[in-house]
Amino acid sequence: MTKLKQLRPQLLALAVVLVLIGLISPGFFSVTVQNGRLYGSLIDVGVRVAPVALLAIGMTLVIATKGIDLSVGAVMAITGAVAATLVADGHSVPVVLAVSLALGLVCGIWNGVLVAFLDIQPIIATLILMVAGRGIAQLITGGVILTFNDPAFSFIGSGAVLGIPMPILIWLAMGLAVGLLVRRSALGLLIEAVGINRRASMLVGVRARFLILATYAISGLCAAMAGMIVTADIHGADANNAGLWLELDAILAVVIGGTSLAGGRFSITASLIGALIIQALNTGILMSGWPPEFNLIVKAVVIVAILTLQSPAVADELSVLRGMLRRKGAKS
Amino acid sequence: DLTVGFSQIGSESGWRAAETTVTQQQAKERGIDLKFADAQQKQENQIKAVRGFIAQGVDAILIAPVVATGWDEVLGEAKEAEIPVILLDRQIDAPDDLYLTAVTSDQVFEGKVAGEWLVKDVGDKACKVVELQGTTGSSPAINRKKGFEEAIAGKSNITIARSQTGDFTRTKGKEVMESFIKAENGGKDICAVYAHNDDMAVGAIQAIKEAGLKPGTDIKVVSIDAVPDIFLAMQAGEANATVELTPNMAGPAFDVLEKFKADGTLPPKWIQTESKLFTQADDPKGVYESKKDLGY
Amino acid sequence: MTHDALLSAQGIDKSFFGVKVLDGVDFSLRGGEIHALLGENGAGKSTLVKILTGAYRRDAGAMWLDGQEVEPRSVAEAQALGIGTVYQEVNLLDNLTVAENLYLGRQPRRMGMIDRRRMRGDAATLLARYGVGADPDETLAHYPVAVRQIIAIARAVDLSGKVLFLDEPTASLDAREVQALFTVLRQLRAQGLGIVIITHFLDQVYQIADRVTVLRNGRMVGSRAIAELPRRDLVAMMLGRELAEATAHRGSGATQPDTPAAFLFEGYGKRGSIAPFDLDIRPGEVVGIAGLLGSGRTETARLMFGIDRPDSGQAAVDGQPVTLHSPQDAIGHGFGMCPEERKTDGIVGDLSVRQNIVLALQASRGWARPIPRREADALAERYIKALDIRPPDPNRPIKFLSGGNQQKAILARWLATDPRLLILDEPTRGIDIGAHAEIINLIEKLREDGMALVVISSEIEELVAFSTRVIVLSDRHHVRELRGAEITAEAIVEAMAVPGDAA
Amino acid sequence: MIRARYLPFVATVLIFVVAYALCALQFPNMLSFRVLGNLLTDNAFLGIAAVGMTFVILSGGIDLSMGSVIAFTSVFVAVLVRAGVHPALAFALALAVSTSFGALMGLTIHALKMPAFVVTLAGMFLARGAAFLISTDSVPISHDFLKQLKGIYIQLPDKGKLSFLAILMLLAFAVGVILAHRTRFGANVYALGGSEQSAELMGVPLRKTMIQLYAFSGFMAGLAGLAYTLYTSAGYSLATVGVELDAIAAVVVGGTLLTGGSGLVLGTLFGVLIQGLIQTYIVFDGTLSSWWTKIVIGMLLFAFIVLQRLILLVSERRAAIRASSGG
Ligand SMILES: Nc1ncnc2c1ncn2[C@@H]1O[C@H](COP(=O)(O)OP(=O)(O)OP(=O)(O)O)[C@@H](O)[C@H]1O
Ligand SMILES: Nc1ncnc2c1ncn2[C@@H]1O[C@H](COP(=O)(O)OP(=O)(O)OP(=O)(O)O)[C@@H](O)[C@H]1O
Ligand SMILES: [Mg+2]
Ligand SMILES: [Mg+2]
Repeated sequence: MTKLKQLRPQLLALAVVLVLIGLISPGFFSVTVQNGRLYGSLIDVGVRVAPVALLAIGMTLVIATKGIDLSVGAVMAITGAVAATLVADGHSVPVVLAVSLALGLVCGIWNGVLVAFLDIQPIIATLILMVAGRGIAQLITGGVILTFNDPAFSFIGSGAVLGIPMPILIWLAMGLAVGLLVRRSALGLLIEAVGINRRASMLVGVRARFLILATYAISGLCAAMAGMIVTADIHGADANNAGLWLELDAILAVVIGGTSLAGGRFSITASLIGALIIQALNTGILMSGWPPEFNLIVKAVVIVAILTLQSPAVADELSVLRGMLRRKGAKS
Repeated sequence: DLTVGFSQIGSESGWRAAETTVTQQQAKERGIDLKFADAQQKQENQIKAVRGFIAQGVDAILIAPVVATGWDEVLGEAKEAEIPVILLDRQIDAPDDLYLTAVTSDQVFEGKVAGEWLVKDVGDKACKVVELQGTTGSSPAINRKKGFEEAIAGKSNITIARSQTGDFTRTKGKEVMESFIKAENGGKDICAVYAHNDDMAVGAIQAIKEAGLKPGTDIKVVSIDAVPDIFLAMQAGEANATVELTPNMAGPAFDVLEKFKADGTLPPKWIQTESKLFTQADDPKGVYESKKDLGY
Repeated sequence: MTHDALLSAQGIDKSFFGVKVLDGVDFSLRGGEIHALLGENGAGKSTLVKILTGAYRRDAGAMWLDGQEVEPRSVAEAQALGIGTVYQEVNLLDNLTVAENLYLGRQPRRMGMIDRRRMRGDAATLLARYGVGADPDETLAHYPVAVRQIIAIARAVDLSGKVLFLDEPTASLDAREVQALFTVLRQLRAQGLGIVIITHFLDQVYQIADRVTVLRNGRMVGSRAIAELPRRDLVAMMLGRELAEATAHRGSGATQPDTPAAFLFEGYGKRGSIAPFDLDIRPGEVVGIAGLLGSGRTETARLMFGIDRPDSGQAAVDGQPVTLHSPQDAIGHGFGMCPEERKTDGIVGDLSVRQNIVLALQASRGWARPIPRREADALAERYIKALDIRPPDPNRPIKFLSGGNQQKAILARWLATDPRLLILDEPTRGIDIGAHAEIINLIEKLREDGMALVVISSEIEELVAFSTRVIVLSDRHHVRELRGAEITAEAIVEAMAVPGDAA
Repeated sequence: MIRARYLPFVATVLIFVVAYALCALQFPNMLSFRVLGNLLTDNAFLGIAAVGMTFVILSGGIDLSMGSVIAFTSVFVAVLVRAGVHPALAFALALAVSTSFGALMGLTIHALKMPAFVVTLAGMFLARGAAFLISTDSVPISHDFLKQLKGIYIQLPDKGKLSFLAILMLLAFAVGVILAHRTRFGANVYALGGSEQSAELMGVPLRKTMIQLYAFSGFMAGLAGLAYTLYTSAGYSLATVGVELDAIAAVVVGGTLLTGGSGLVLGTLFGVLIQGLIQTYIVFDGTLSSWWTKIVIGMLLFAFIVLQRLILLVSERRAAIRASSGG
């Protein structure tokens, strides 16, 4: 239950954003079942958040080690391109999944090696793959949108199990899996230790390099999954645009979730809520009917407002204020 | 033998890739040595590339300008170095003595063709249109919107109910269409979708299908570019019309260039490419076959 | 009430997270006096200093400087009022040069531009007073903690026009440097400065201070002239109880040369760091390492623990040759090490005390075998009690503990791994006298339980008290080994003066 | 003897010179004043922005809003000039706006204790959004004043030019160098980068420094925007997307640590030049497809970074050996 309490600011922000959208477009909360599948704007938020949510899972761990992974968007493009190529060549879904995930893993390990073993600064190390990776993806697709027609693979993007769309299930499952992995093992603690004080951690025998490598590898895996979802969703690989600038959204989600960019304590659940807040905002803007020139301004203003309310400085002020009120109440 | 520098915008879409491929093919056919520079969507990179071409002393320069403004200075340098410049697929705001000619379509006209098709198609029935805009601020988005609006102006039965940017991509096209459908009574109120490019239209078609509606019938789909995939959709009856933007801008450009080099023939300042309308009646299958290997 | 003192404060309150750490503290400092502020670890000394120097905001109370009520809101404002401070954890900037550190915020300027040449010159002159030959143009990261400490002091002294606060300035200094510092302090006192010094070394208090103020659990216990306060009473004031101080060599655990050495280093060395040395350690033995600053004690420890790689010699554990190329290697052979620089190499600030205590054990078990919460709680509880870590809250982030209590938690971290060889680099630095005695007892007890210990310390008395052997270093050479009855303070001091290459 | 903290800078310069020599071997045309002049002119706006970015990064922060602010400035100026405002006045207004915008971000970062990354990311959205609101069209400007400015240049041999923009950038670097190394503001910035907490305990006025710092970076972004406006004679709200990443890369390639506190402003100049060199090389080569262009840029970036690390490692090793033989 302490957990829920820690998540309070994020949950509150999500609730506020949802309510605001509800005011702007009243049909927002209606969820129906259509074609045996949940249907409604709220469900759309859950589906559309999948890529950013998946990226945010990996990004949370990377950021916890004091790193950052700018390459996730490009990795999405690469794995999407490879998956589409394989699907178009008629390979079965398990093969496609295995190869794509393996590729994501390789990309993650590449980043991890640069950061952990060559001691290259994370932004730059991952910037390399961010630039080159999209090129690689385009090389694979030849710059065109590689389309395919394979219901089995498309199921990942637009299928549903028990009425719940697959993307929702995937990011929930991945969040749960990674969350359990790091919290039921000692990975979480060790990652936090490395992020807070790498030197001290190494001196107590924590294998900091290995852990850092592992976080980038997980981030690569998550990006691969996101890449496949995006590809399956549009029945094609768009190497030029898949995941473009999504790394910024993922980082933003992590920050809204309260994980410090300076590394250390992290919460995957909070990052996922952060991702939901961003996507709710995006969907809300689309529903609003405002001209697109306003999109960025609205997004910026809401994000600033949320972060302001969450900021430690404001929290301090509020608690002081609350204390004063209480004291006053007691006196009178 | 000619050495020609080609400053391409980038590779943001299938159409762009096709233009690059076609340009390279055309150059090869004519024995032209093509120096290719990709600007990664940035004008400054294009300017750098042009300066680089000038420094290398190429015989001519092709530019597919990312934006209309800001070319005077560098084109002035090219002129000074006596290197002819030909613009591809977009006009620029610069004195026309700075370039030999511009081979482009008319983007406003493209939008207009799409709009006129819709006007004719719906007749007097009331029609609520949703619009998928291109990247906010990009010239095709601005011009194609303008042309479409011109075509439906005065038709009180056709209204644009919603208009959002889909960034020219399939994913965003699909996402935006999903929200349009939810916002417009489950899509029942929408009569047509106008997409600034085919990629967004393809995304929108998927969204329409997933909402349990029939694209092409319940909601008409009209878009621009004529990339191969839209013809597949047309063949399936899921898209209604597209306006062609030919990727072969380099062909006419090389033609006039070769003439100019041979005997100094000055071409007209604007070579307009055709903005041909394709509908389901125009043998989509055949067009698809003819286009699918062009590098889209 | 009159405020004729140089600096006075009244009714200072401060709470962190609802816990009161200062409760109505009054304090007054006269000009031309050296005032010792004493108390146990966690008593609130550092917090009081931070409040009086603008680093923290107080919850209640008021302060006066020269009879004027003042309210410094930042360290910068305090500095402008003539208050200079050295905080407990040396707060200098590793990335700046020595001169830049000394003159940050008050650089000499010529025509609006920083006059770097003059700054360098001034820095060299300033440091010369303390006998430090640091290159003003070299980055601070180059220098060990002791040198940084002196630079921090030099900076604070130089910018304090009226009042100087020194929070445990002597913790990492050796006797020679302490005397140099005291000489400077006496000069400043003569000039009418008010000086507040915090230290856990009572000898130093009696040597330098004119008056003491004692804090206990955030309250002021009293303020006395040192002349009328016998040592025993002072200790009682601080602890609220009597303490039997023991410093004489107990002669315990005479070396047992017949048992084979469990840990053996032969010709072990690294160029540019420490000359090759031989060292053998048996279970049930405390090997003390003595030496002046920069004599290579920390380097010896780093090499033994695998932080640095040796370029000569070999190591053996239980007669088997081993490679120690990383801390993991060393830990795998049952080593443990408490580093000297607590803040950068020791604590993991944002983690809780419990997590800090189990960290080494967890690392050695590997990530796949997490320590169950129950076991972690038990460990934390045990060591918090055994070492009297205060406040006894395992969930508090360790960065919010006082310096001495952090040191204890790090010690606990290694004890939890049950090591066979424990290397302690300055384990009693910053620890109050009560805890100091406890740690010495603990070392004693660990030795009796059969652990092998290597203890580096600048406190010669303490080395004499617990060592079975003492290795003396000089100029990065192991110059002398003292055993049994040879271990006396005089013998150690004498050996430290031997030039290194004479060995 | 070179001090350890200058090594990254020296390594960068070394790499640049060697790389330029290699390029010139392959394409003799590249060894001309014309190409050199172009290198400076074409990267002027990036260089100016990178000066601001260097300070921000030296302080341990980051400014992601730069690309958007550049675009905003260019649109703002273009629209004002179109409306008949004298360019000089428009320039001054634009600089005032961008500087205040930066100051506001600095204040936010300090007062709300929020990470610079997020605040400036929001700033990036805001500035770009504001540019859209002013005009989505690209707005050309022409004015005699601008022509006069562009008319200022120093003629170099073989048709090379040290253009006004190049001069402006070199001036910006000169100012940056002086500010960083000869003023208290610069010292405070380095101090922040070392440790904000320690800096505060040493009496660095955090709030003031933070505001000045981001105001300066906003000013430089504005100036870069003006340079961009001059460069293209237009304002365009979609321009310079992602330029902040180029600037960051230039700063880091120039030997500055992203964690703050260590690096030289002059290093950034070479970081910018190295990036320009990569692009020039690719244009001269002229055979790379769109995707190979990206891959090659990535690979060259990788090569530079690894080379830099190797040089540092080797020289550290050498220093250690020298120390041991000397002592
Ligand atoms: N920033 C902080 N947040 C929360 N608690 C704090 C903070 N700083 C200090 N404390 C708590 O305040 C109490 C007093 O700490 P302080 O550092 O003043 O002790 P001290 O007397 O200097 O001890 P030592 O001799 O160990 O340095 C301790 O219980 C400590 O845990
Ligand atoms: N007074 C001094 N002036 C300049 N440099 C010093 C001084 N004292 C030590 N050094 C430097 O410190 C380094 C070694 O310090 P180190 O901390 O390893 O020694 P130590 O014997 O462990 O001392 P301690 O741990 O007590 O600080 C060497 O680089 C030496 O040049
Ligand atoms: Mg203290
Ligand atoms: Mg030491």
